[in-house]
Amino acid sequence: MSEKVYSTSELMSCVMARHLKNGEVAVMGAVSMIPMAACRMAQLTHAPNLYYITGGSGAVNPYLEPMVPSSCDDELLRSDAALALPDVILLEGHGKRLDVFFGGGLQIDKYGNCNLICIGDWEKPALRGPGTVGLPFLPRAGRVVIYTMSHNAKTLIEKVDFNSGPGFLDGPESWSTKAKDLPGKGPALVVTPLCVMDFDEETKVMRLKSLHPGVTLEQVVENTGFQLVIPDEIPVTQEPTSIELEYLRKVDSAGIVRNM
Amino acid sequence: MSEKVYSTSELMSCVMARHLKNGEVAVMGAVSMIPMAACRMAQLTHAPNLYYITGGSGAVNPYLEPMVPSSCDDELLRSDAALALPDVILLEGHGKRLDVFFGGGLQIDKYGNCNLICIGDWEKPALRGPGTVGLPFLPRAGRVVIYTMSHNAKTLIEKVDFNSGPGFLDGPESWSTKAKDLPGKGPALVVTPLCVMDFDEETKVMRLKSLHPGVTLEQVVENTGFQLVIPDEIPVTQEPTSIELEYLRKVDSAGIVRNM
Amino acid sequence: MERTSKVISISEAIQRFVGDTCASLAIGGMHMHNNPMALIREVIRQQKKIKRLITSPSGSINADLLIGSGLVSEVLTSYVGLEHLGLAPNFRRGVEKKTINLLECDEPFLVYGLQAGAGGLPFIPYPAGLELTDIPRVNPELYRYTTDPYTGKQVMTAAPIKPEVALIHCQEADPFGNAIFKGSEFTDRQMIFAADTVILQVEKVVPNLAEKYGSTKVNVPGFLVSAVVEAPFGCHPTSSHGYYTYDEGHLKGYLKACKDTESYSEYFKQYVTGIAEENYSQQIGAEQLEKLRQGGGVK
Amino acid sequence: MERTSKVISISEAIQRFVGDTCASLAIGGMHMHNNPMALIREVIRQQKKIKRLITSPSGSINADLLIGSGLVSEVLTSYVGLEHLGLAPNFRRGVEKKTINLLECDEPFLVYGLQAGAGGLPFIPYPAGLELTDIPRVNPELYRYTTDPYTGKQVMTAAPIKPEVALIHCQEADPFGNAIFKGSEFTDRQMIFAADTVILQVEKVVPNLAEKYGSTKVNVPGFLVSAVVEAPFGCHPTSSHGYYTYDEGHLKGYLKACKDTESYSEYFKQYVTGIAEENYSQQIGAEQLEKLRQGGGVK
Repeated sequence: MSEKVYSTSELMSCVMARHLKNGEVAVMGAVSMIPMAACRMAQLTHAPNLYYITGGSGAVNPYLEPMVPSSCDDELLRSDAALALPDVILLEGHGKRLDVFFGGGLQIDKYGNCNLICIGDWEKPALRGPGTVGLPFLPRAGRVVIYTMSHNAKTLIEKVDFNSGPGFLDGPESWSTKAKDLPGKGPALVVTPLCVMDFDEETKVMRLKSLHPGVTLEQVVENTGFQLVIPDEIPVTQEPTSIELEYLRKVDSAGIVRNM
Repeated sequence: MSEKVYSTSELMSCVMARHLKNGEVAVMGAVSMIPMAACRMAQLTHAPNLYYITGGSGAVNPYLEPMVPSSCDDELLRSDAALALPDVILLEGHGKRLDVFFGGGLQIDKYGNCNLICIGDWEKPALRGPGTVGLPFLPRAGRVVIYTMSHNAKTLIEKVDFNSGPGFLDGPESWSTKAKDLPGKGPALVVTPLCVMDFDEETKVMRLKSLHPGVTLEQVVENTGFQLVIPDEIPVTQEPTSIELEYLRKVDSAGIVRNM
Repeated sequence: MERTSKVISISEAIQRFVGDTCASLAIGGMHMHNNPMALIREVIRQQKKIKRLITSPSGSINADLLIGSGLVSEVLTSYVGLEHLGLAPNFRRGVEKKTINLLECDEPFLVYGLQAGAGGLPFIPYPAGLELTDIPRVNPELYRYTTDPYTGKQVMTAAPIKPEVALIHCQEADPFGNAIFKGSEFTDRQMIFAADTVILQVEKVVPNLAEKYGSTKVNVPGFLVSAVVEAPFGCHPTSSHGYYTYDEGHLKGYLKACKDTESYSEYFKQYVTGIAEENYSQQIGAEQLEKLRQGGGVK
Repeated sequence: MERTSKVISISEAIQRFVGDTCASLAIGGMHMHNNPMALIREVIRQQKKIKRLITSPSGSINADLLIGSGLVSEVLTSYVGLEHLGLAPNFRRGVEKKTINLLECDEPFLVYGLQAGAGGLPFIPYPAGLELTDIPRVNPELYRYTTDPYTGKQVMTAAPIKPEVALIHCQEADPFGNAIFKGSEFTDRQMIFAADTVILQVEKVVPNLAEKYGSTKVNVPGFLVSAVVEAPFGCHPTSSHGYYTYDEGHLKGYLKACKDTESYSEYFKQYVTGIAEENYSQQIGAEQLEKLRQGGGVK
């Protein structure tokens, strides 16, 4: 294996950027450096009409370069427009405004449910998390892109201890019962430092989509706390192209994503 | 009777201004030149800490001089602050933000209910009015100051054909039943070209408070479509002082109020 | 790749984004200010039928002209009038003669309803006391009641409002639909957030809008806007906050013209159906427009 | 007569407007931005007990410091953390060890609740789908259900939030409390509209604020504000949008200090209880503050 000219977090940014379509609207919350960079990069490459809103700042299409880590930074207000937070909440509640919602959690389960609340019982948590902020809107977002920097069997688990960001709930049956009239189509993509995953159409269980260069299937299986759907053919995640890297580094000149 | 050095509408403005206390917050809607001038004048004389909001413009404390007729004019935005209309609606709904709400109507009845909707039956109106806008908030305003340029028996009537701005409803009993938990104290003052009125504490019926200079009791009784409460002593409305007139004309240099 | 401009001509905007029968059309502006008259006149020229017209809490000539055109079936409004200039003649006639169906409401209904429509909320419950008017009685379809789960009391509710199309005037927009209100927003921004499709008319398309004003002043995000139409003086005879004041003489002339069918159809021919929107300014005259531009505050 | 200035000293503001036991205290700012730290430190110095602390949708050191002071009984919040810098140690410990009572909620609960509190609305019903989390299960007092009178469906509701006192940072205010947010408003303006009493800390009192920025930028009306306190760099170690960026080194130091009781009480002595607020800037040092002023965007 040759020395990589990009970091894993940069690869993750590229994967997310490719997932975004021209003309879509995306939104993200706290600690979203990778999705932020992905959105801006997508704008500069294949999706010039993409819109994105960076969380609590209310900034619409921040110019980013150079990007900053905090989702509420005033640097983000160098942007096309800026909304007061209650207006962002209107957009999130509407159900047809946002195509992509970036989510994550302390725990993410096989149905794509996310947990930002606690590990263990809520009454007596082994670990108290920060809280869920806007994740409950997930069932009203066009589709959900989940990401985590911790691909391990404690993070990717069978069932979240606390559901604070609904994915496919308890699976196909509960999803089709409880979410049938909702605008959201559920989780669509999961991006980790090891691989890319999507969801099996029938079982709604997370499915391996591609392995990052140099990562083995065994590594992924070992580090995943539930039984992933493994397709017959598993491609390798496409490496960042030189154009992608050029734009990503233009956006992330400070190396915030690169060095995560 | 000597030639008056002020117009009736100027006198009305002075009466309203005197009613406003230092530190209060007042709000008004469309066609509110007289209350607007009253508020600004009050600020310049005895009530420098008065706040007032001019309807749809959302302007807080417009400097006015020179004033303009429309309640939504951009001239009003030469002001201390300006709110989006939905914020004004929050203030009106809150119940403890606004001390004085200026109201009026095509019809005003003896209990101070106002009607901006129609004369006659709603289904087949003899006259269709413009609509009620924000008058339904009256029961949540600290107190209501009603004014009209038409003191006649068609405007001041026994019972409004349509209640679109609640006063004391059907009188003391219905008021104490239906409004007992509401923040508003109901109508407090009525100012017309002929006189000033308030409301009898017991019966909640409109009561003559003072006659404008040169106006007789008979004139008022004749031009009022219900039986007013007439107290034993009826003072004459105090004429504008020279200081009041000086400030009123500073505010209304274009003579908009003066020539109404 | 390049960003796609949303700037198109006024006739194309109405053709493409307003159906021949529009289920519900919200029109921005309040009293004689910020009325999107250029778009409204074009709707009339193209004879788009409007099943339900939705005004701001205070509609003006924007609603009255549309009603006068005979294209409107019903109106959801809390006021249509010309403020200190008098009643709105076509609205008044339409309601009195029952040629239009009136959905009577109050100002908070429109504000709450648009808020609910914008935010996916099922309804908004009213503060106590607003149920004391006679309005809910004449509009039982839209005014309803439910239980406050915290007190057990009955509360009145406003239904969500989700206009199919909103016609809105902003002073300036960038080519991608990000836009500003220089002066008051009224309920126009709420209409933008609640509507399925938004057509903006602006005085001016400004490429670097956020740089000019700061992004926090640019509070209309472009993704909510389907088309941007540049229409200088497009609010005439109403004002455009920060650009020009309203034309009181013209408005009085309009009120006079509404007194009989003949003079009204003359007004229509002269300012609406008889000319293309591009020629409207000319019809008013450069000198008069310049005079209006001198008026108005907050430049 | 002259208008009465609302500008008073920080100690007087907290003395006069925060009771010895405050039923509910809302604190502005989101993540490491616009936290009204000067006011919060003074609340701690004056040992005001807080029955219920209410954060923005993303509380930060503002909440964590108060919780760490031991003055807080319960917290209504959807997040307390230090974003990319890590978890909030005192919040985490307080919840894990049950020294504080947690009213778990989500971001929309806070936004809807403040909206309801500000507007006299009895509650706000949620859009469908948000009842699918486990949150309503652990907070049945505040999350309830009622009937949508338009569809007959059950809908979840957010209770109104009416803080007794709100501590808010604005960049600038005039002496009468009219104020601006130079950058993001977060939910601070909603807190101002919902609270019974508002204490503003500002970087600067500016006599002719509306002239400087235009009145539409001045969207905090003075009559909602009880006191204005001038506290330059009063958000430190968080940012003040448009004035200075946050102090990452200091925040990391805080996190480290929270690891044991001794170093935390040392932090407390050094920056909070051991000094008057007037001496805080000096404690940080002019050079460091100047460096932070150089950072941050949108000047």
